[in-house]
Amino acid sequence: MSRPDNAAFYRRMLRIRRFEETVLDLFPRGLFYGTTHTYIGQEANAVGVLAWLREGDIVVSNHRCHGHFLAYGGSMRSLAAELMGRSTGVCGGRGGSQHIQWRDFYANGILGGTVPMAAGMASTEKLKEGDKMVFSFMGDGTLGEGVVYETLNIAALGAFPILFIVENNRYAQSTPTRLNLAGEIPDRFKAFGIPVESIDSTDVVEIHEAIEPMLKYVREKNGPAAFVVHTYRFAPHSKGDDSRDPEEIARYRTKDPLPIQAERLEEANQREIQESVEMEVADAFEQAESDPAAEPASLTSPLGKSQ
Amino acid sequence: MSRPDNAAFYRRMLRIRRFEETVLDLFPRGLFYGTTHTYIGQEANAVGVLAWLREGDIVVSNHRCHGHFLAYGGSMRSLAAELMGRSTGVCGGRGGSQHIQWRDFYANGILGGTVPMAAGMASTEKLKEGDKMVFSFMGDGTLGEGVVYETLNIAALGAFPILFIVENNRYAQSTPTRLNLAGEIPDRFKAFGIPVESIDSTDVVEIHEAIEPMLKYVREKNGPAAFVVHTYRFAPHSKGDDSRDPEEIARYRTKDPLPIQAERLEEANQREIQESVEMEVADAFEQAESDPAAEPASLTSPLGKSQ
Amino acid sequence: MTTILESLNRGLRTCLEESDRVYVIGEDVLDPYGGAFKVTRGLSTDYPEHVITTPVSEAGIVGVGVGMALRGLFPVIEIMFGDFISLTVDQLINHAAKFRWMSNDQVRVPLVVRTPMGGRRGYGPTHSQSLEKHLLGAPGLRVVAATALGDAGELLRKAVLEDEDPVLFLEHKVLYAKPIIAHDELSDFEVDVSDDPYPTYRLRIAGAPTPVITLTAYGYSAELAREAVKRLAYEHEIFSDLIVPTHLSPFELSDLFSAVRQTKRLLTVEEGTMTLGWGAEVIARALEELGAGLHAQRVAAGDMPIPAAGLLETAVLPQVEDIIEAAVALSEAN
Amino acid sequence: MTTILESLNRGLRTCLEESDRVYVIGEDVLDPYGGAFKVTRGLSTDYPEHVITTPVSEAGIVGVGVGMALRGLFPVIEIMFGDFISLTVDQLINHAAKFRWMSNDQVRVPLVVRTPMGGRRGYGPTHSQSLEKHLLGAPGLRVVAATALGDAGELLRKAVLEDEDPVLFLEHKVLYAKPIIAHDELSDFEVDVSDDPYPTYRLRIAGAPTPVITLTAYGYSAELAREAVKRLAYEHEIFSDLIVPTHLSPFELSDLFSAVRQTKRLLTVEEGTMTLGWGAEVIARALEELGAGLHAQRVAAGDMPIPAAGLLETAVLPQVEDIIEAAVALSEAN
Ligand SMILES: Cc1ncc(C[n+]2csc(CCOP(=O)(O)OP(=O)(O)O)c2C)c(N)n1
Ligand SMILES: Cc1ncc(C[n+]2csc(CCOP(=O)(O)OP(=O)(O)O)c2C)c(N)n1
Ligand SMILES: [Mg+2]
Ligand SMILES: [Mg+2]
Repeated sequence: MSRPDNAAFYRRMLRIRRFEETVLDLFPRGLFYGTTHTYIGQEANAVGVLAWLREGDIVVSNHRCHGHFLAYGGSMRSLAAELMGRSTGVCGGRGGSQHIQWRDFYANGILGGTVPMAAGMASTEKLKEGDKMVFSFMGDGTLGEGVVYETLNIAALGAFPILFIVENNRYAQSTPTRLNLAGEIPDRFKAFGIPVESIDSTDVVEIHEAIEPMLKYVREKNGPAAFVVHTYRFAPHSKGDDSRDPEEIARYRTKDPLPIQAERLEEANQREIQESVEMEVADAFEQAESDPAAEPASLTSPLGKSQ
Repeated sequence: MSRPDNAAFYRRMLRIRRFEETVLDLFPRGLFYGTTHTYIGQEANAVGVLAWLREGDIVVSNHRCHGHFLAYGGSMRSLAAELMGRSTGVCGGRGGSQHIQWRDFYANGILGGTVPMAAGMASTEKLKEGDKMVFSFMGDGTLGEGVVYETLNIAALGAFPILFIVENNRYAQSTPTRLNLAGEIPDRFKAFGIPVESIDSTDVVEIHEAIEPMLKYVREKNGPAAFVVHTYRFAPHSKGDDSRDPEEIARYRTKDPLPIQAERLEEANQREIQESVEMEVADAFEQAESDPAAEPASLTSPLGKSQ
Repeated sequence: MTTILESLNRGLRTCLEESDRVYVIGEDVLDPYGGAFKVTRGLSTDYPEHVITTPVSEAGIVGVGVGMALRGLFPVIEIMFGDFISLTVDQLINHAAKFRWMSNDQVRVPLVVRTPMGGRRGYGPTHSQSLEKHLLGAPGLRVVAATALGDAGELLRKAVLEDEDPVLFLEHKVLYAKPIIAHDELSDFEVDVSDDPYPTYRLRIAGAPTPVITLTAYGYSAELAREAVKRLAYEHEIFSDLIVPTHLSPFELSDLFSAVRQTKRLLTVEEGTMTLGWGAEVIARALEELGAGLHAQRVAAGDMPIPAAGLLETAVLPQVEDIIEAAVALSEAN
Repeated sequence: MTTILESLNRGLRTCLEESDRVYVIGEDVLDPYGGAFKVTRGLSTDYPEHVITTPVSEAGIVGVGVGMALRGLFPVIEIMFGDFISLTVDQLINHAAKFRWMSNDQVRVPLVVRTPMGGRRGYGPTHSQSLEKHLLGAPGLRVVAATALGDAGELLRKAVLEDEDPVLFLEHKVLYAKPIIAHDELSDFEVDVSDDPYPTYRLRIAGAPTPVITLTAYGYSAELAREAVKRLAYEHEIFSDLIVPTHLSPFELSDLFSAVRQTKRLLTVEEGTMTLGWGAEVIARALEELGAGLHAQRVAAGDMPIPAAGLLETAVLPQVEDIIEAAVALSEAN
């Protein structure tokens, strides 16, 4: 697969950033339901990793799924519509921010619970003997969940084609990794004989390159591998619940993935991308807002008839 | 604590061996309920490890608990009575073979489920700032359960005084470790920064000595450590369900912990111990058999009154 | 004579024969062991690629099954003892049962989780329970129970090959060794079978007067209830009908309601502990549906764990005598 | 004015003050965050050694709590959302709830697991459920629900300090921000409070004629039911009493039975999905106890997951109007 150019990387990250910022801006207007976990600051991960996606590859995401979804190729409008409870939403308004399913993309709000599912999907690809693989995202905090280790064992034993991507943004909700995580993240994978690569970076190009060996390993050896990105989120865990030291946030803000990537582009090119993304975002939210609300009458029983 | 002498080691192992053999012998008589998991072949573990026990230390066991219980100091008669459903049983006949509670000894038949409980007990000892510790036994197969890893993380973060003892008898029920366990057992602990020592031995003295550094670590550093014993069980998983290669069993039988330890004793001494254990076992089962059956009228509601 | 065990084994074999999308997955399911209760015996020998042994990871393997099912396979997961279903509740409730609906009906989860429930074998508090009550009524999860009155293997085949939704498939340890009962062998009974995919059976003593009380039970408890129906007739001259569903959840009780509309006396029998067991929902629905005038009682296990000792276990679990006693009392209630 | 949230926070504080055996444990419970719903706010500042933040390991931390409780401490575990209780079912059913009984009453497990259930906040299918129905009726596990009608913090204090058995303590997200209602402020109502440690409240419109229908509800649903009782009286001239238990399981319904014996019409209201919800057991017991002549209906969530979109969520969850409609219909049933 040919590597995306710098402009594409920038555009993809900016789409996520501006989508998320708009969500946070609009929240007070009461347009959305519940809460949301934004991806602001982590864009380089989804974009750098998923640039390797091939047609038919599977992405399994989590509560912080907007970035993954947009990097996967999901539509801004249907994501906005989902958050607004419109019938045009990705899941017709049933799922909301954390529960997204579209094509080969799946997310659920139970931390760790999707990881065995991702492995099951990978096993299916292995059984089909195709060349598809699964990208399974999780946060550092999710390494607290036991089912993750059950899955690592099963995936390693079965040599399933799955890449576990740990986005270590150094916090689980309010809790710093230090209080959540004993030992070192890569060792959690090595314990199951799963090869792992780590990077501390917010540079999308670096991330994209660093993951390549693990990706090759998964596709060629048809076995699991892991990739750990040490990163940071700039916005609160969900909204308004930030108890981190503002200075710490400011320090990490200097490593904002967007300016890092922007610098690789001509100013004119940057501006062009910014304007087009601005338009795309505005359109997406505008359209979503004018879409019809999901209708209670559309609610079906959760089970089909037994045949 | 002074090290037990060779005779004591031998006697303790023989008590377990003869208890278990008697259980298997008597099973066809219909004296017992359900099934049983015997410890035959693994006696050196419980005896070698628990020789380090101090008054007030806690032992958390599992489905294969008879050996641990007897090495802990539990009464043969009340264990036999428990298996026979007598009111004098360790748990009045309610628990049966797998569910044993006496003093600071706890077992339950859910694999892995007792491991967080053991850690909670260790945390209690830490909070008390005493010098007590927890011995938590598990099998190789139990390393499949996610809650074990949740516990390793929690115990390491909290620096709880707990020693995890993995008895790798190379099978989980019918399944060889190779099909159950990816990577190496010690790495499962290192992944959480927990120090671990391993030994491949059925020699009770070797085991007893090998564990000493981990034990010291737990008592002094007041943090978790792990000890892996590669061992073998000679009898079926429960009863009658053995699909292992008889040649493999025969090969391991040559490393029977009992003759290894017997060799360290004078023949007369051996014989004396054998006779006294024989008597103890015979008495235990005889008494248990003549004990009154547990009475349905003794069944209480599982909850006390809310005060 | 085919036992339920053989029938289930055959059912799985049929699934493997009929579709290469079927995978039989579980702890210790490979030959020569063939599973703790031998339901999978022989399968890995004949379908080595389709029978997969797993680590001791109940939540993990159900989750893997969810993933396989979402991608078009028909995984059949064995949970070795029903007592361990407790470890899979999150995967069942928050994953398997929700994905279809939550995705706005875009995906399907044709997963089957099979497990043996039940006591009466002295296995003690963590290997004898009937924990299905904790999962009945979970929206999006179907629960089906094998019975001796029909071909358990065929029931399982339907769950695996013809149901596009997740199914918790209940077996009972004591049923395994029992023969499937050909209805013409049930010489004491007239039997009606509904034509639902997961059928409901209606039994009545052949040639008996109109029933005055309706019993309902599933799984092995239906065998106890059947015995009770006979003895009620022959020893007490109390005539009853017995409704045995195989499709437990979502609840669809029209066959039962037809019967109870006649008798107005409903006795539910189950082996799980009583409180919020299956019978609670049956009675609540019957009352909502039929209105005042209904008499009802439940027979179930005592609300406590299941002891290992035989005498104790017998006292805690429902027995034929308990059913007869309750039925006699109910038939006299006014 | 004290909110339920403040009351619960105060309750925990009292526990920490009164006993050094109390440990408050959970994800993100430390200050300044103070827990996802802020129930633990301030506690770690004042009792730093007794408030413990944990990894995201619901099963693990409940298991740790079981161990602490078995060794004489009073652990109070917070599960951040009730939806995640699914991950702790094995620890609750096969460990916490069994140890006392299984050991022949030799040990105690004075563990409290607190968790916020409930929807109406648009959190979607995995953060809005009322999953308690899956645990009600588990032998050996007590379930208690906070209500606005009493001091929630005091209720929690009793569970922590005075109950020697494991308690699942239910809070409702919407209740947090509501004030505790002083009974003299309930000027429309006469209120009776039972003197059980976990009391049952009985409400009636002050000075109204004999009630013709009995409503029962717990937690936040009791607030909806209370509103319905008022509107039924003032708008429909249907007079009812409302029974609000805080002790849900094991079921002890004598106060309810006294009321229903008069009215013979019973309406249960709960926010969980209907099938095998709390109301099923209430109705089954009422019918067993009172015999034929009882009319009953349930109001509960539709048997499906809880959608994120506001309009959809409102449609799925029970509303005051649903209660009124059901009550009117029930009052006319014959
Ligand atoms: C099983 C489960 N437990 C707890 C939560 C509540 N929760 C949502 S996000 C979060 C922190 C997750 O941390 P991490 O995995 O590092 O992801 P991040 O939010 O940092 O992206 C928690 C505890 C949940 N959604 N699911
Ligand atoms: C949660 C759970 N899953 C499965 C079982 C059934 N089971 C009992 S023993 C056993 C194998 C255990 O293997 P291991 O941990 O190696 O211990 P060993 O029997 O070899 O001593 C299994 C699968 C169980 N008791 N609990
Ligand atoms: Mg994080
Ligand atoms: Mg083993």
